[in-house]
Amino acid sequence: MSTALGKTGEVPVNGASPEKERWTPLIVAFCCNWCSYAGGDLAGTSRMDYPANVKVIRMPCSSRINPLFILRAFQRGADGVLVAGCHPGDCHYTSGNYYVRRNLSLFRRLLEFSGIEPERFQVSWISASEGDKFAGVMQSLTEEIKALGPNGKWRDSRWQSVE
Amino acid sequence: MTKYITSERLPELWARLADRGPLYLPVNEGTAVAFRAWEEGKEVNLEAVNSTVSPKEIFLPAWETYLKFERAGKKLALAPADANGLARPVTAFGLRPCDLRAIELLDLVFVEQDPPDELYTRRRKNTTIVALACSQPDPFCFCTAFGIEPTDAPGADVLAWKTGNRLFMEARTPRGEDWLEENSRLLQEAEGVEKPPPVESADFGLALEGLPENLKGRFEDPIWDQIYRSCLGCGICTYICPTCYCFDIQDYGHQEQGERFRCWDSCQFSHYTLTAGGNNPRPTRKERVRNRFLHKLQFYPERYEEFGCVGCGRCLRSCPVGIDMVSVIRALGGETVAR
Amino acid sequence: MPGSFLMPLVVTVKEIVTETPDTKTLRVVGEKGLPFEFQPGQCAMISLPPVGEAIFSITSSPTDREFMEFSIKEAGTVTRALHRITPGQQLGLRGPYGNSFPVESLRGKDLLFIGGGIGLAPLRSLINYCLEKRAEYGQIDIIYGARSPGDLIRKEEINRIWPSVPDTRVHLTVDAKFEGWEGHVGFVPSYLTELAFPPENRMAITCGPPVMIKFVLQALEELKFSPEQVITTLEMRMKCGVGKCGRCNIGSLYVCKDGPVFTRAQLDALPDEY
Amino acid sequence: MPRIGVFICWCGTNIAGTVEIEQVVNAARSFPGVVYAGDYRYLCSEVGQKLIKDTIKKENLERVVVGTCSPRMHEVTFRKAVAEAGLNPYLLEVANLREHCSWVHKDPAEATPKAIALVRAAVSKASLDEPLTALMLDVEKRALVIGGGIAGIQAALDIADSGYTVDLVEKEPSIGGRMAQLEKTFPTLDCAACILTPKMVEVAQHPNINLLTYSEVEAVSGFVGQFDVRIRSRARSIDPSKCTGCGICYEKCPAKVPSEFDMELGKRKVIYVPFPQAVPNIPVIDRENCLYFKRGRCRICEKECPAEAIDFEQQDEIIERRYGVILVATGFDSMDLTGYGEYGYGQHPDVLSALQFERLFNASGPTAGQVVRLSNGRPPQRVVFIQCVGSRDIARGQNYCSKICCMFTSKQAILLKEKLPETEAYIFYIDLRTAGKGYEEFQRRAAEEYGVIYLRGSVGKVFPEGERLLVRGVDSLSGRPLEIEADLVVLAAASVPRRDAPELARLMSINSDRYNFFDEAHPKLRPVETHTAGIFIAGACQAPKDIPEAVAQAGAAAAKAVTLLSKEKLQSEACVAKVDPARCSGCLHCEAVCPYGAIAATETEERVRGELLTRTVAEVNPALCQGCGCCTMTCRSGSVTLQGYTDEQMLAEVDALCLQR
Amino acid sequence: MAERRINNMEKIRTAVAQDLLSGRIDLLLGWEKGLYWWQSRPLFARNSEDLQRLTWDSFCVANLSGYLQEELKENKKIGILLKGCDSRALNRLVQDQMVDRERVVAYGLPCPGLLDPRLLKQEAGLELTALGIEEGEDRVTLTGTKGKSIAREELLLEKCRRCHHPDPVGCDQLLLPPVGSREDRSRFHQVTRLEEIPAEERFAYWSSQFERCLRCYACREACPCCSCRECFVEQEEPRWLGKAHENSENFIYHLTRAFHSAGRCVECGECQRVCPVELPLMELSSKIIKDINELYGEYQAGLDTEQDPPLLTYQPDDPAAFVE
Repeated sequence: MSTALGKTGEVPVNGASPEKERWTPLIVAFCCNWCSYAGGDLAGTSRMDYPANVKVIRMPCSSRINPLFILRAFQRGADGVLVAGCHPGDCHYTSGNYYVRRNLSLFRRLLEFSGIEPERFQVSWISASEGDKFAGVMQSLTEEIKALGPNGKWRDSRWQSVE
Repeated sequence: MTKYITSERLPELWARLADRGPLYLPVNEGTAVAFRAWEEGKEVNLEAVNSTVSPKEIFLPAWETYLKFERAGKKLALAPADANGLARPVTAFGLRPCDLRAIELLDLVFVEQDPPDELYTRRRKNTTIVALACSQPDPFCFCTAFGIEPTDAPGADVLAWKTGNRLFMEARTPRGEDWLEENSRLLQEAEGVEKPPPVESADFGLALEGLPENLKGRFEDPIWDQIYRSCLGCGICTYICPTCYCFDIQDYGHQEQGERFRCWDSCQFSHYTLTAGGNNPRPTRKERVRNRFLHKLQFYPERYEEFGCVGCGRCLRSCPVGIDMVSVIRALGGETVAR
Repeated sequence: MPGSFLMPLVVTVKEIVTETPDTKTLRVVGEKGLPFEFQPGQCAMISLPPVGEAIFSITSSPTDREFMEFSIKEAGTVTRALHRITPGQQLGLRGPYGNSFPVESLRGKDLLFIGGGIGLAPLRSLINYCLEKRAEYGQIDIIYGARSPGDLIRKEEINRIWPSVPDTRVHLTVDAKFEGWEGHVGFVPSYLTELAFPPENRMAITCGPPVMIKFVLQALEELKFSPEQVITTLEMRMKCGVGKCGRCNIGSLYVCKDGPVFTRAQLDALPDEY
Repeated sequence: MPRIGVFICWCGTNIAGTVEIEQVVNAARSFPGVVYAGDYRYLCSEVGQKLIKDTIKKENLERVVVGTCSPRMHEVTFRKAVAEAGLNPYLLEVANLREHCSWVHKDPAEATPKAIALVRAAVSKASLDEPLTALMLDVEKRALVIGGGIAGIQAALDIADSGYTVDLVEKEPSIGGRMAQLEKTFPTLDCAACILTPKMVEVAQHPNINLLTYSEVEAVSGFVGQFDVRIRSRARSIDPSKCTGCGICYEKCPAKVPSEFDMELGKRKVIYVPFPQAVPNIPVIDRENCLYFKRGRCRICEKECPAEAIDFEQQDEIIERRYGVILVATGFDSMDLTGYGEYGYGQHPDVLSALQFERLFNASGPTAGQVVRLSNGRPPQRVVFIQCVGSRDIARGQNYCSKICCMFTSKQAILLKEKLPETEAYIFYIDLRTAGKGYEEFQRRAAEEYGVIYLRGSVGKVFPEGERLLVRGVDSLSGRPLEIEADLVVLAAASVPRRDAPELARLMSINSDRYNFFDEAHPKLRPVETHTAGIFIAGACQAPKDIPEAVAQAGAAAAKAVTLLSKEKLQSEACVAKVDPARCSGCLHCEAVCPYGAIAATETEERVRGELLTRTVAEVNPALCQGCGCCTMTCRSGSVTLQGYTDEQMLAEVDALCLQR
Repeated sequence: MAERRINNMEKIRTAVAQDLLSGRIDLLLGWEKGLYWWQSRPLFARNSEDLQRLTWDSFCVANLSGYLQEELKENKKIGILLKGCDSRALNRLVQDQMVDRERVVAYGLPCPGLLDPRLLKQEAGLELTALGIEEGEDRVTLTGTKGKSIAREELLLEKCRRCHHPDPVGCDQLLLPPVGSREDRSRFHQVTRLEEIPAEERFAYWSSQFERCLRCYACREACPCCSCRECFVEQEEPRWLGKAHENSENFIYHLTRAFHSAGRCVECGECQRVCPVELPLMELSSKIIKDINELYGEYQAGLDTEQDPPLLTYQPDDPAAFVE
């Protein structure tokens, strides 16, 4: 436990270690049902390959996102978070992703301002026909975050994962 | 036996004490001052009269985990959490006499009142307190109104005071003696009889005699309608206050595992008394402000025969809208005409 | 053990009885039968991590050795979670907390219980205790009401078991007319006034929603019950259960420690803030 | 915890080939709340579904989680299955173990833990599922068609023929629209009036069609099945029950104004029918220009009318009616060319828009069918047609191709040649777009049979030179500058949305594109639906199109409308947003972003210090909400949440996914 | 100067007294002196006696607009004294439909910038009580035991140093002559500085700040944009945030609080002013304002109530701060 008086519950910090080679990042991807989740389905139907450490949460629209969902993921040990939606103009609900673009642009900059590496939180527009883009984004996201190492900054010192 | 150390050598003392176990002392944080575990680079401030936040968190941390749980299917397993920071002896250095008195008041709740609170008691027993006599009151100080002597701290293990370049120290308890002995390598014997220099009293002209009794029939006094108005409903007063001790209990974790902790809570928060059924005996800021002041001035005296305020002046300084103990006591009529 | 008074026992829910659409009774057992000893009127803190803890009055009588019962109305987070569990679920339990009904000073007296809704829960502990030791107490009258017939809890006891005990009467009422309800219709306080029990050698013990208690106390005063003859039990938000965490104070008293059972005389001396 | 059952599907080897099913089932058994976990080879099969249904009953399951293919594939199937077992269909969650797991991760050592994590997340979410019910909405068996052009007419007839009542609202005094203004139609050169007029008459006589001309929609509220519409039927100043359509009134009327129908080339009377074949054949008095209404004197028509049908006191009529569906077919305008000063439009009487030129051919048009120069009344020797005026003009106009201009220009050139065989016709074009049945052949005929000269190039300037017009341009094939003397210049003005289209879009909460053409719900798959359920579009209000396309679209929209009208009840979206009024502070930011106008302010009561106060909070209309959740993003306090995807559920999913690394 | 202040005070008092005593308003929200000369606190004036305590000086810092919501439950019409920043807060509250503007009479007080008692104390130490100040146009002179003259700008509260709009906007009445806009001041100086340091250092900086947070929520309670009935912090269902002062929880609290003020923050700086442990909270909201301006065009909340808040509108070709 930690108070301002003394810190305990040290969190893993960035840096090289023998563990790091085997380490795979945990990535949570919030995908809209109509485009990006469907893009993920297409990646599957096309038997594309991307890292298994990406786990998708389905939402009706990218505008269902709440910055607190993203913060929660980081707090609970996610090393990267992705929000994916329809391309601007193609939103199934006409305008949701336009608002998301503003909202998450500001939020992403605020996160960066707080000291988190911007690569850890990304937003991408992936259409239902872009199975390749879906797989590509997951691949590159994993690689970028792998290069950064585990996210220790935001992790709640009490959170324990299971194998 | 009075000992002393010169100011230049204090860093050596800090290093030695910190080596022995956590050492909490007042350090600068911007223009605020807080009790922190000493480490190299912290700017110790022994001049500041009354740290911005009180040192109560040495004994009552802002939050502490006390149990861990695991669930599988319908099974539940509970285990006490490792008590943290209690493995090594703790030194609390530089607490002012009012803060010491506040800790004695907390003792009444957490140690004296049955059942004793193990978490608090263990921290208390594990800590050597070196009090620091005041040499000049802050504009907000009014400890003498509560009969506190700014140059003495009966509850401390060691009393320290500054005279010129020297920080004198005198043991008040056997533990204090041991502590001085342990650190004697760094300390020098005082030549003659040394005493803290006297300090002018600070009481804002408050007359508190009979106030608890006077307040008894005044729960519905219309003055409360005026006192609370500007209250923002924040928890500043309660969190910086050395005698406020309310806490909450909450769980952290997931369906499958996690822990339970207790943390500070404030009677100024609307959810503090809100029941699950939606009933709130103190629904507005008015009831909450009244409860806080009456707790210090009437309820605490009724239950423990002591005022629940020590006149440290923190609320006078930090309340952003000027609702403070002195103004409230004055509004309640507790002011002498003489001054 | 650090924080031992905050450390719950692990108990197992043996059985769950659905009382009303929003009230269930949990029957819990410890490792060896009853989790701990207690007195009628006392409370205990139940927890289901990671949802948290909440305090409940113990509904069963200490004379009942098989299990401890809690009648729980769904209201907040914890109760919602407790309503979702199934038998066999293990829970955290700590207690007992607070004072209890003055069973000694009630002895030999006629007892008038006045309950509303889920407020029967704490009374039931005492009722069953007294019925268990039937000879020690005088006439027992139980006035119990709820919004609707469906909201009356412990139907088996109020309808069948209690009325069959000698010198024991149950007076049921519901707030409004309902089809199939042939009993009394009206609010509890007015039914109390109607029934007009004489105060001589009688103690009144009441529990229910705050607004009901308010009017019951009034009605009892009109019936010339003295403040010492009226006992009520209060509900406040509580966390520690031992008078330390602060939130359940009324004036200088803590409901969790000095209560929850108070006489009217005690309450009159306290600020009106409950 | 509710009693949760978990079913893992092998999908043959599709899932089982990569994911260790047994491990997943065992892990699922240990999750809080799970009382049953099993697997089956093909869960979506009859037998698989029966397993689920039987287990729900046997184990008394309260929630079901299936680990199968994508929920986009079979969520509906499994929802139906659980519903058949007596559970609310929304108490089901799907973990996507195929598309998102076994098909994209080849190594079982990776795929299996991921499958476990996905199932864990689904279980966490399922434990917080609440039963949801879609609203069953009544359907008012009545359709509203807005716009009485060929698309609106066709749609109204189709719907009416299916047995439903249709109100057809037309802003002008007569239906007919743009097609009524045309002389002939390409590529068949049918007489427009000959094919249109019978349909107009059919509308007027159809027992299921209620024709509201000279009327406009003023307000629309409600939702699919129950649109409440306010229509203003403007006062004609004529009692239709008395008028015989004899026409004496407009013969005698002394006041004349430019005729809208003739594109302001000719004049009409102030009491008038727009054109001889008008339906209904009942005149209106244009009150803005009527001498009596302006100056208080005249009333000649009243004196002359043998039927005593003139009624100067007549008031606008407000019609408030409920409709199950609305079909919008408001058509297009010819672009206002005043911005094209270099072509001399509006400055020289011999520079005409194509629609104006069309009117010259018409026997009842401004020149009684004589194709003449308006400057001197003589037939032109040479006519230059300029295409893409406004269209495909990124700098000034509309970026799009107006689609019909290539064809109608060829048609007008042919009509010209037929009328005045000696007259030369030049057509400046950028590209010739003749996709359509018989279109290419038609254009070739113009060039080859009629000798119309097609010049690929653009015109920079048109200016008077003596009595004639000098057209200065560039032949883009040769790159040579060109100068052609012409007697008439015809500009193929872009087709643009009606000027009041944005207002109408706002009234009905339908979307428009950047040019204010109404947007279809999906450009490929839902071409006649809008984003607002129950509102359909047809014809040129959606994009420029020719008559056969407009008619086809109208038929399609009518079919969609009829499908809807034929339903006893409509099921609304079940996963809709919901406001907690106790939490809502009423800032209404959610209202501002809702794409469906499904959120509105309402009043709620609360007791403050014993006093009952009312305050404003937001409220979701579940019939309008489509469940996107955009509102939830704007709500800081989480007062509005999306059922089926509640904040608690989203957080639970995050927690569960993160629990396992 | 002193004389002018007294004149000002009389002007203000006369103006509001007329309205209060005539019953045009039921309550006046203003300030009165606190315990010491460097403390002024909110005043809820209902009669002429109360009005005698009304004060307007360099310490009238509390933004009174936050009281309107509650007080309007008890009063029909309320008069309120507003500095530049306070007036924007009122406008913002009106725009969010939290306050019925018809029931408020807003008296504008053009504000020369207020003095920071913490800085005065740094100058004077424990002797503060023995001191007084004399305020000149641009300088402040400490009187009493010290006789030091300091540039006023140096003694201003942080929020006042970056204030662009000292003159109230949208008030019913300006009680004093305007002081003129101060757009020459730098609002984003600190934000830019923080943006420029490496991410690791920035994180360390914010960690060292947030770990001191007491979670007293004064920043939230004092914020005129924080108008939720139940903040996400308190909610149990769902529990967005725990009560432990764990560093990640503190981060989430502060970032979310700031983000919830996106497009709403009127830069009154009360969050930072009331913070008992002096967290640099304005930098968070300033950062968001700076980004809004950069990405979606200049927007200053509470200036123009007709302008769409930036998060409630969009342009199809908006830029994004991520690789689309």
